[in-house]
Amino acid sequence: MALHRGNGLATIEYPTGMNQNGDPSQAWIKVKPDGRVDVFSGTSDIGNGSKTVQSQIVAETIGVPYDWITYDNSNTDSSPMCTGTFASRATFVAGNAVLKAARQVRERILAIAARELEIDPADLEVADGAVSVKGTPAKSMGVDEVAGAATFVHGELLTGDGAHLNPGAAIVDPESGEVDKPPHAAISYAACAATVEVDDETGDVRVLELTQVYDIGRAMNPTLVEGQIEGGAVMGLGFGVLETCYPYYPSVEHRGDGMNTYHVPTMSGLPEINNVLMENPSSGGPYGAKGIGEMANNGQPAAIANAIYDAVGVWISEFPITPERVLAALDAKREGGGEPRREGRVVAFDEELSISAATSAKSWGP
Amino acid sequence: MKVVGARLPRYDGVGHVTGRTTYVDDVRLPGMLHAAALRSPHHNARITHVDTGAAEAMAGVHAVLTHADVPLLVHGHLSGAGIPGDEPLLAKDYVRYRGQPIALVAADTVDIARAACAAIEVDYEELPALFDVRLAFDDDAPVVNDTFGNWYNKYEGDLDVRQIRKGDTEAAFDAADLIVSGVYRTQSQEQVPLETQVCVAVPEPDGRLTIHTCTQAMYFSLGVVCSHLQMPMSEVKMVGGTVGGGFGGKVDTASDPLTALAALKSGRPVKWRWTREEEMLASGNRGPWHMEIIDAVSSDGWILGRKMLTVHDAGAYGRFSVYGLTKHSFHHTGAYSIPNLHFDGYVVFTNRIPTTAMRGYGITGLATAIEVHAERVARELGMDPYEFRLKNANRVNDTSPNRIAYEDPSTVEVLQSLASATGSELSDELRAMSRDERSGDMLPDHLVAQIGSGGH
Amino acid sequence: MELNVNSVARTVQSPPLTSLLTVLREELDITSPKAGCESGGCGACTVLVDGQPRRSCLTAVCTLDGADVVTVEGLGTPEDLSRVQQAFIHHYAAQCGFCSDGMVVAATAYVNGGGTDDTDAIGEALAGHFCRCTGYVKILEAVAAAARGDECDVGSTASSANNTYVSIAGGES
Amino acid sequence: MTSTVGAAAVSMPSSEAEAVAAVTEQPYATVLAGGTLLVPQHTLGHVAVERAVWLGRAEMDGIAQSNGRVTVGAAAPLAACTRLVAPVGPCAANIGDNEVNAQATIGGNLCAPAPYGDVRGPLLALGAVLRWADPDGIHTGGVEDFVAAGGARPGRLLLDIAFAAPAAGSFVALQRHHTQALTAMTVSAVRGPGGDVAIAATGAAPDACRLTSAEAALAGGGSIADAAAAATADADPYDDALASASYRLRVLPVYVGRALEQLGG
Repeated sequence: MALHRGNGLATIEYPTGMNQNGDPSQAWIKVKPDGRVDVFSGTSDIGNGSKTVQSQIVAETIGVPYDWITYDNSNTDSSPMCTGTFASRATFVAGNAVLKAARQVRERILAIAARELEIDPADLEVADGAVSVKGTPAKSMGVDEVAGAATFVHGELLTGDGAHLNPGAAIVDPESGEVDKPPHAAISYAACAATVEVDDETGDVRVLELTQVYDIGRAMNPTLVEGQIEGGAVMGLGFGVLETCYPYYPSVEHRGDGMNTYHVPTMSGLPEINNVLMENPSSGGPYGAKGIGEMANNGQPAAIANAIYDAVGVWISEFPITPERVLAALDAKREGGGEPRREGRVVAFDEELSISAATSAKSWGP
Repeated sequence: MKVVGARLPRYDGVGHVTGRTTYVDDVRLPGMLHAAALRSPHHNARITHVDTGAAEAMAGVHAVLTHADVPLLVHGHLSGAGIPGDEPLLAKDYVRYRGQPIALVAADTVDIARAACAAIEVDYEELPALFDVRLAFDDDAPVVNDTFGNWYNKYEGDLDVRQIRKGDTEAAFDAADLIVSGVYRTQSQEQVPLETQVCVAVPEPDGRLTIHTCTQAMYFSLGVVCSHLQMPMSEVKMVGGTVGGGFGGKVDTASDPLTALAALKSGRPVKWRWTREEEMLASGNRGPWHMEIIDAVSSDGWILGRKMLTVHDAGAYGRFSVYGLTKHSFHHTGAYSIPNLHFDGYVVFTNRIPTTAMRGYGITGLATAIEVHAERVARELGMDPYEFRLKNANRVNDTSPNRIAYEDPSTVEVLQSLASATGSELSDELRAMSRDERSGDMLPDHLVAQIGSGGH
Repeated sequence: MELNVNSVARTVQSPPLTSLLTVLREELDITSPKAGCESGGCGACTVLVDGQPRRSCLTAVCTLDGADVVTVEGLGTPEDLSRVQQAFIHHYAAQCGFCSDGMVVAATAYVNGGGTDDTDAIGEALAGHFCRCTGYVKILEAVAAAARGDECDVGSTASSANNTYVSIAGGES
Repeated sequence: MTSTVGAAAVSMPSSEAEAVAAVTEQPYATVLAGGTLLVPQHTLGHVAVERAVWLGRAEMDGIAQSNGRVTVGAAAPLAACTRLVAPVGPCAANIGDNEVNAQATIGGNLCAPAPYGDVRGPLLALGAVLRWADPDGIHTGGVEDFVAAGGARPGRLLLDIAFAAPAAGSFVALQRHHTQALTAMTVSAVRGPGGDVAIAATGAAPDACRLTSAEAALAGGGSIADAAAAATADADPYDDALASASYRLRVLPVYVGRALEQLGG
């Protein structure tokens, strides 16, 4: 048996927000008489952390402590419309909605405080749950006092609402694919390197290391974005070498019907995962955020495939890269095959997989 | 800034680690019934006869739903985007994939509901099935989709192909020193959320419905439910927002509308939790993609042009596949600037589970194809993989396939950072590259025309 | 039959072959063990039976008469979190939280059994517990921290050693 | 969601004799040992159980060694079997994660067909003798005899498994990295006191099988490579969710070779 090591890389890009846009999010906020803040948003938290990140945006924007925020995304009666948690849109699009609502609340707080302190609101600022006069921090009142005054002295509700809709829905020219406006909220970029070990007798691939660099826009909560990237790395590992719903695709036979016949990645023998998070603030996201949750499993499969080529000199272009595919390719190579067709300046790989090889109904090829 | 950027703990973290977080399956109500589905055993068949009499007569059975119970059987999830609906909530005349629901039973226990499903008589006339997307275009291919045929044919009205045409691809291929083609086939992947699809629907005394949902998109699902049930949004309260993993698979609203109908028909709260086997074998998963890429390349390592054919295996019904393919087309150059493009993409229907969103939707397979292809081209050129990628990487004001100027691309910096993190030596020339708008050596003649007017 | 669940004596009426998972969730309304697969494949239903981690979905309740059963609710409360629970919060080992109930229980058994902070050993010990969100990196760190006996602040979270930050302009940020 | 269909009665014998009586009386009982296979099938409605007998108190989990012979009670947990000699010990260790391994029994695994039943391979190689009871009385035979008799079924109780401690044993498994899915193939090799080598595989054929052609190649003086190559003649490969027939056939010699290398000269 021989184990062969190889390295490979891939670079990727991915849009934030629904393709072609047109996906609104809305939020509203009210302040209790003691200054505590209730946020109502319709954004589901699927583990990505939207409850946390949106609460952070609100606390930061209003200028109150994080633990003053109550975040309610529990139902559609109290929460306004949000298109949902998908397309890496929750932080960017829904985050912008709560940001706008929080700004309104902040303005209302300043307006009430200005009346209480008898000073121009423009000369006031809010931080750490207190409104103070710029340059004269001693002259201040707590946001709790402001909220109390609003409620019991001025007869007002401190509230705000916000909605975000990226400029219109992009219209596509059916001939050229040209769009009339950006079809995304932002774009993020990343690269991934993989180190693998290939058993040349069985085709078994072990991924030893994944190193990844992500343009994250801005880390709203570094720990949470790390969690997205680490989770994505292992899901990409699964896509790369383990998982398929149809092991004999296109056949539908012999599907894995449970956790012990469908190959889900596990904790044992995890590759070493190292990440570099690169801040490159977006122009339109809340505090420069981008959405990177979805792209996080896009780079590993190709990086692994390229590392396998580096290790043993075979290309795998059908996924996942199972031991059988690697071994079949190694066997073909040992028998002198597996090479692309080379003809003049044309190098044609994988022709046996092509649509032209399967049917004459669609002609295609170099 | 103090709060944004801080390493704060999860808002719901304490609940998560102490067993206190309430997920949909943790909701329990007095008198709650349990549902089970009768699913198609066939990949493609005509339903000739359904008799629910024996099931309805069973003790403990409170509602048996078939297509006749659904006020609006077909709702288009993307009808707002002009994409017609094609998938019945419960199969009527045909089943087009194994696992397609035909009936739902609500009963006192899940065991009774399963037994009642087994007691429903269905006769089928089996039909030949289509599984290979490459054969969908053949004249004698079995017909899969009753609305669209074997591939989607309503792009921007009546086109049957999503296409991108940019620059002069023929000229680029004429000028190429090297033409490299490859075929990439990426697989179907199950989202495998630890929480399977689950719903609890509750008829309220005031006539409204409360739906405890695992959806990733409460308002989207509210729209789906209200459409199928033909009810105004005011009549339905979705309760959710706390989801045991989604990864795209819980945008489908797979369990809400039928559970709601069962609650209405029985007048009782109903829970429908899918088994892991149902989740694996009948829930929407990431679809397979068949991608053929041909690149025209110069000997000094520029990608002059790309022709690409994509055939997306959507499964039996459309769901979000058209959206996924359009997104795919918009990004088919990956992180590179390729000025001359010819892209044709098809959403093809096969007799497998309808595919749906999954993390990286439309692009995971694409990125895989593009990057293996890039590596092949670099190797054929005898060029360092970093150099090839850095050279072709998108720069500020380069334009995307659909002519949007890149505002803040960081591919160059990200690659440089990766090289540094992995101890890969880059030449001074490569280290000196930046994302800045192209000029000098980085602006060869073939890239001039694609420069945008946006940027910054 | 009798079960001692989280230090409370409970009488069980369910038929004898009923799984402990079903008994806990449906009869006793203890909902932390999750029905992730009901086939022993995912680990989300793990509880302690007489101190040992057990898949409650694989265990017929009739085999447990008089047994001591502890679910994650019995390990700590929001006001009085166990060391493992604190570590899970501080190291961000729970995202959607659905696997966390079983994961925390299994991690507790590992730590109580004298498990070390060795990542390979933790990975082996918890290999049957699936998490689809975290990629396991932070779970491994949390269990290691608990095994070491680290004090874990639940008001903040830790950066993993494997993550570094740069800004687009270059340099550490 | 409390189960109401098939609310089986479960008896709990306190000796092997009581267990035999309880299983074989009418209506025939289903055996509940660790429960790792039966309980989920019951929960999901995949099996109907009229009556069950739980072995947890029947004192059938002992492991005894005397005069070079090892006897393992059918209800011995796999975790307890991991300290047995190769190939059976390493095979037991390879099954399930820690929790399943602690709960599942060797008898239960042996009774379960592919893709379960990994212990059939080492036990075949060891020439293990099984004892089982059914309404006709107590039977003894090899793994193949037990399987040929229909394997596990209501009214039948596997009692114990006995084998001679080998001079040497080895075990290899086709275990994918990064996942906990079931094992697609195993190969066990045993050198008997007389120097003869027995080899058995799971996953090479729909049921566990001896690789007699490989054994013959060795007995005839062939090399490990000869034996490995010969093994394919004994295979009856099949497709399933874990591996294809062609891959099974292709790597069987590789794993046979590895098992024999591990067995050593």
